[in-house]
Amino acid sequence: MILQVSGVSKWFGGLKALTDVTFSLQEGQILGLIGPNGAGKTTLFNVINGVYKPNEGTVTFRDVDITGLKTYEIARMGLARSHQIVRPLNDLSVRDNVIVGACFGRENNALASAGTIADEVMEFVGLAKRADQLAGSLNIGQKKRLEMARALAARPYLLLLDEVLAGLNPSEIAMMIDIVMKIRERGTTIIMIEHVMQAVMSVSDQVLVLDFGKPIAFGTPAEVANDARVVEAYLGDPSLAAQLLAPSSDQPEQDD
Amino acid sequence: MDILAFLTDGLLIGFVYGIAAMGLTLIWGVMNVINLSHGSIIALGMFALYFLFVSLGINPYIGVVIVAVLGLLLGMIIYAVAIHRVINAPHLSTLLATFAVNMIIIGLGTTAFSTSPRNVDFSLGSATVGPVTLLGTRVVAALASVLITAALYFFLYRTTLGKYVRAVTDNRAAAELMGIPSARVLALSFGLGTMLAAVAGGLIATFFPFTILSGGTYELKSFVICVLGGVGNPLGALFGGLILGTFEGIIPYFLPTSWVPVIEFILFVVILLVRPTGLLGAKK
Amino acid sequence: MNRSRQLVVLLLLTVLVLGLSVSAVAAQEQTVVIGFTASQTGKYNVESTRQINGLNLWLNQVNDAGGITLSDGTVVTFSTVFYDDESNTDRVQELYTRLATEDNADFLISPYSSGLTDASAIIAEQYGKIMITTGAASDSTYTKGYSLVFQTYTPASRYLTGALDLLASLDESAQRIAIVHENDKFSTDVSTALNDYALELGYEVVLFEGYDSGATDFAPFINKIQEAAPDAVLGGGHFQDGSTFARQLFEKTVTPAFVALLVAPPEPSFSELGEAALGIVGPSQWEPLAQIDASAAEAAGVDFYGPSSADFHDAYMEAFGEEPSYHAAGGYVSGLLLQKAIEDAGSIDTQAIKEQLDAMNLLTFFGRIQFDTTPEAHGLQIGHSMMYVQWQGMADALDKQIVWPPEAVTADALYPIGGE
Amino acid sequence: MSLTKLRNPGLWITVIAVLLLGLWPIVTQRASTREEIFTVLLSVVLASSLNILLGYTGYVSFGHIVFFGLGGYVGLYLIIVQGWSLWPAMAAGGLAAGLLALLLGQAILRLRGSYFALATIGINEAMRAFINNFEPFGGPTGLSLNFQTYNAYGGAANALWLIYYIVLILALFNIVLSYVVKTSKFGLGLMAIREDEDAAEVMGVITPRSKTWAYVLSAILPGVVGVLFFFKNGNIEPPQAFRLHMSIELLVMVMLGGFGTVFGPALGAVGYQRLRGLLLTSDLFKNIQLAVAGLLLLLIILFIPAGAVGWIRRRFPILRRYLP
Repeated sequence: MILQVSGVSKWFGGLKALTDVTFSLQEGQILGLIGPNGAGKTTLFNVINGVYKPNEGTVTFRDVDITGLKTYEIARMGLARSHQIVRPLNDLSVRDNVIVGACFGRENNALASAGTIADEVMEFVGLAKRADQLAGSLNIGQKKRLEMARALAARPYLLLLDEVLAGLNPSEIAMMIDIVMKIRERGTTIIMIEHVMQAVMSVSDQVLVLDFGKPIAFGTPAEVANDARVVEAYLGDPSLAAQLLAPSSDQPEQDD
Repeated sequence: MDILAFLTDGLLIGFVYGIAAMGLTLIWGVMNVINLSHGSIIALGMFALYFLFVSLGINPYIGVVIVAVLGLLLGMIIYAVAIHRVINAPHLSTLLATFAVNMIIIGLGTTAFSTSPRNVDFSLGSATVGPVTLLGTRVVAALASVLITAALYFFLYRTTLGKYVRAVTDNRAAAELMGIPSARVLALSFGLGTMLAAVAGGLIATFFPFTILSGGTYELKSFVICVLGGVGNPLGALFGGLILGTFEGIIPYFLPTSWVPVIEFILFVVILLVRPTGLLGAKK
Repeated sequence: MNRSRQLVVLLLLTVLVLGLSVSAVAAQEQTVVIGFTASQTGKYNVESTRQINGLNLWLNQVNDAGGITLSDGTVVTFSTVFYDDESNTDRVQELYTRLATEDNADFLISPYSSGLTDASAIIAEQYGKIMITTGAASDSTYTKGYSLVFQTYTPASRYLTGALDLLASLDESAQRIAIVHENDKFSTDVSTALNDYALELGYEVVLFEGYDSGATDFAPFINKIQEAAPDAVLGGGHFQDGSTFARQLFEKTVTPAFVALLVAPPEPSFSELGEAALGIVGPSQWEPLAQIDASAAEAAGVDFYGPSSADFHDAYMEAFGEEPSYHAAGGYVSGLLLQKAIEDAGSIDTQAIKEQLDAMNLLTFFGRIQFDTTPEAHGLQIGHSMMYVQWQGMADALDKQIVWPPEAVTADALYPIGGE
Repeated sequence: MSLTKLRNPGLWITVIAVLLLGLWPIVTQRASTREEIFTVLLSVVLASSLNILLGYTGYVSFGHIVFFGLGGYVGLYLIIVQGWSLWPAMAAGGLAAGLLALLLGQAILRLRGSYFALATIGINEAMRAFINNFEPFGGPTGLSLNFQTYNAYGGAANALWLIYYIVLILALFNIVLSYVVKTSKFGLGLMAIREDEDAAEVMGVITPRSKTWAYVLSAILPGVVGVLFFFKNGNIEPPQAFRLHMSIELLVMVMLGGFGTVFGPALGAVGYQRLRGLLLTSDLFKNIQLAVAGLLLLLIILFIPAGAVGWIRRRFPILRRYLP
């Protein structure tokens, strides 16, 4: 068990953002985290990686209770994430951005070895050509890949991906999904928040559905898609519900 | 020993400190700019009043009104020339831009007025109540401060322009989307801030001597008050001023007066650390 | 061709003749450069400007009189080089080094204020230049092992002690005194020495506190004075704070029987305070009223040198259109002492002049001048002493009178301030 | 820290430029030049130090001069009252400044942006007011040195040269230090904090620790040169030791040259001090030098906010390698 979230609740003032969220995740799997806007998905990420301290419940990462630890402590234990709204270190080069990930992550690399890792990771996500450019000058798709590259360079055990596909064009989405699959092949566990349903249903081993901060379904994509409560939750958005209900193919079509 | 005398002196001066700080806090709150030319504008207010009184023989309290208008105009000019271009830049830029304005004002002021002290020789006499001696000029300045605060609140809450200012304070981007001309509102807000600074300077000039360098002290006090009262909270500034004034009045009762700034500034840092929104909460 | 050659020859000849005549004159004339910094900006602007005015007046007078003839027949005249020190010590050393090396100043005059002088004195010592200090009263500058720095002012330790003597002569029953002073080097030195002297005389010091430089609100101190109810209040600092202090004492109707403040009261503009200035005593390095001239020197058994008080006063009035303050007199006398030493030495050699200054014991319009020559406090002024002035008369027609020491008194002291 | 990194030409250009500047008075043996360059080198040390906090880490300290003043006080106290020699006193001054930064850092580095800037002003003012009341340091009268103290260093003339050499060495050291920090993993962490502190934390940068060490590192040398400056000056008083204006001048220098770069603060310090010296001694500008300096600053902020070196780096990316 790489991650165990048990009974986590988080509220801001009177607003309850997460209510009694419990789930666990096996090593090497991809967990899809879905739910309508404002369902508390990003808040859950923030609780897992220590940005917020939960009001109730615990988070256990690789058999260590990390509840209430600082984000950098958690990062150093091998948990990396990307942000929904990209946060490039604008005035640093792309390469330096990735080196930061490699330097301060789990392996605590020295600069030189971090450089090697960075080159490799940039190649992997297709940013090698842009290595010396300032991160601030990248376009949105490249910035998303940079987010991913930084997280990867940390060589995490667990990777939290927050809407890495949002705002990308179809070919970029295909490229990104390919990258996600490759990461999984290397044995890294992934939790991904995603609104592009087809993608998330196709790559995930398990799916957790949040609605108003409450987990309403947990299971394989197929199970979740047939869950009555999920359909209800997405009822406000019929097209989305239809997408969910549609039988998904076993393998992702994109094989670029 | 009668602590009452210490207390009233502190409170009366506290009102004026409050007005000075209100100018700083307004600018800070509306546009997230810490105006380092605040002190020099206070000093300009002092000089403006001085010349109105000495050269033109205008009554100081009518003079303050004229100073207010001049302060408003000056602020809007400063905003247009020095601030607008860097309003969205990192805060260091606006800090240094306003500091540059400060240097220019002090440099020109020193050349024009030298640094010899000036005095507005004006007295309203004093009244003694028990152990307390109240000076006329200070009582009037305190009353004026209350009036000014009331006027500012009337402006902010009862006029369209004031509502624009508050809207820009809350969320500049949203205000712009709603068609509020944010550049003009920002210029106006900066002008209001400098107007308050200049008015405070004018009021201070009616009872304290000053030079072109005198503003620095009040600027530092204004920082402390802003943080005490909560950034961007004008009423908080007035209360912060009263609190600071009270401290300045009371501490000497117990300790050598030279410990006042030590306690003031330590308190300032501690509040920043413990309650950065101020004792009365930040804007709104 | 021919014509141009002629021209060239003519030109060369002219240059040669001119050059010869210039060098012939130069053998007999020499310009001595006096270097100093002035506070043209910053908080000492007023005092410094007067000091420099005084110095310039001396310089113009001596130059107009044809300079000084040395023993070898050379006639020296004076010129000045100066920079703005902005009233802070940051650049003082850099500027004085520049004066001593780049500008080849032969003699140095101190900046205004003890703090700046302290910083510049090191440079003077280091480059072996004589420095006459004026406007710098702190004793500590002269207890640092310098040998070329000479003080014109009465040192801080004797600044206010005379005021206590005056008080004792006025009222034997006065017992309780309050000392409230500016927290800077000079005022603190003065007040500490005053405190010691007061205790020695058996006074009870009921309040001894400092206020920050630049203070404008004296309410806390005045409240404390009211509580402590002393017979006398002494202290102050510089002009602005001192006059404000006096004004606020008056406004708050707190009137101790005796008030003596530093620096501010002797200034002519102190009278602008009107009734608030009435009765305030202040120590002065020099007063135009004190008729110090050759006859006074005869009485004291020393030589008199330079113009009389009245002559200086009139010349200054004419040159600058304002009453000379003691800062102006200090500036003038700093040059005058240099002149005297050069005349006596008959040369401008530093060592010779140092010896003359060490041996100097004379009376000028500024007062008695004699320097300490012990290694512990070399250059400290031990001849000169303070006068104490008091503003008297009616609120709209105030007069500054000398009330102490007895030999210089021009009017009896008003005591207590509020009247009998 | 690999040695190959020290082969960066930009570093050596900077070092050689400062070295040449520093050697100039030594070659000409002119004391007045030495005094001018001393002021410049002092500013180089202070501005470069501030740059570690301001330029690399992105924390705007308005009260950085507190370290200079405190160092000066501690050093002079040890020399005058305790009879220490200059060398250990310098070390003690640096140590005191570093310790203060360590203690303060734990607390005030939690504040961000303007709040941090204000806290640093508050600390400087509190420290000045405190020293004013602190009798061991002489209270308002401060401390002053006996002229004879210089005899231990070969007399005043020699002592001033000695102090000059030390400041020159410190300035060079500081530039190398700036460079080493900038190209180190620690420096990378700092720059990540500057760009986005939260993102840096998520990537595992231990921000409180990094920031505190950056603060300490930026405080030590100002403490050391504080001792030198006031030892040379002969006396120290609270208003001179903790002059807020000087803090802000340092910010101006860093901005002028280009913040976050190695060469920038040094260039800014040289430029600013030379300019001020020029204005102060020029007949035309003497009276309005402050206003002219202010106007120049304003123009720079408005039109080349990245500073000279920053502007070049942005304009000619190719030069980025050579202008670290």
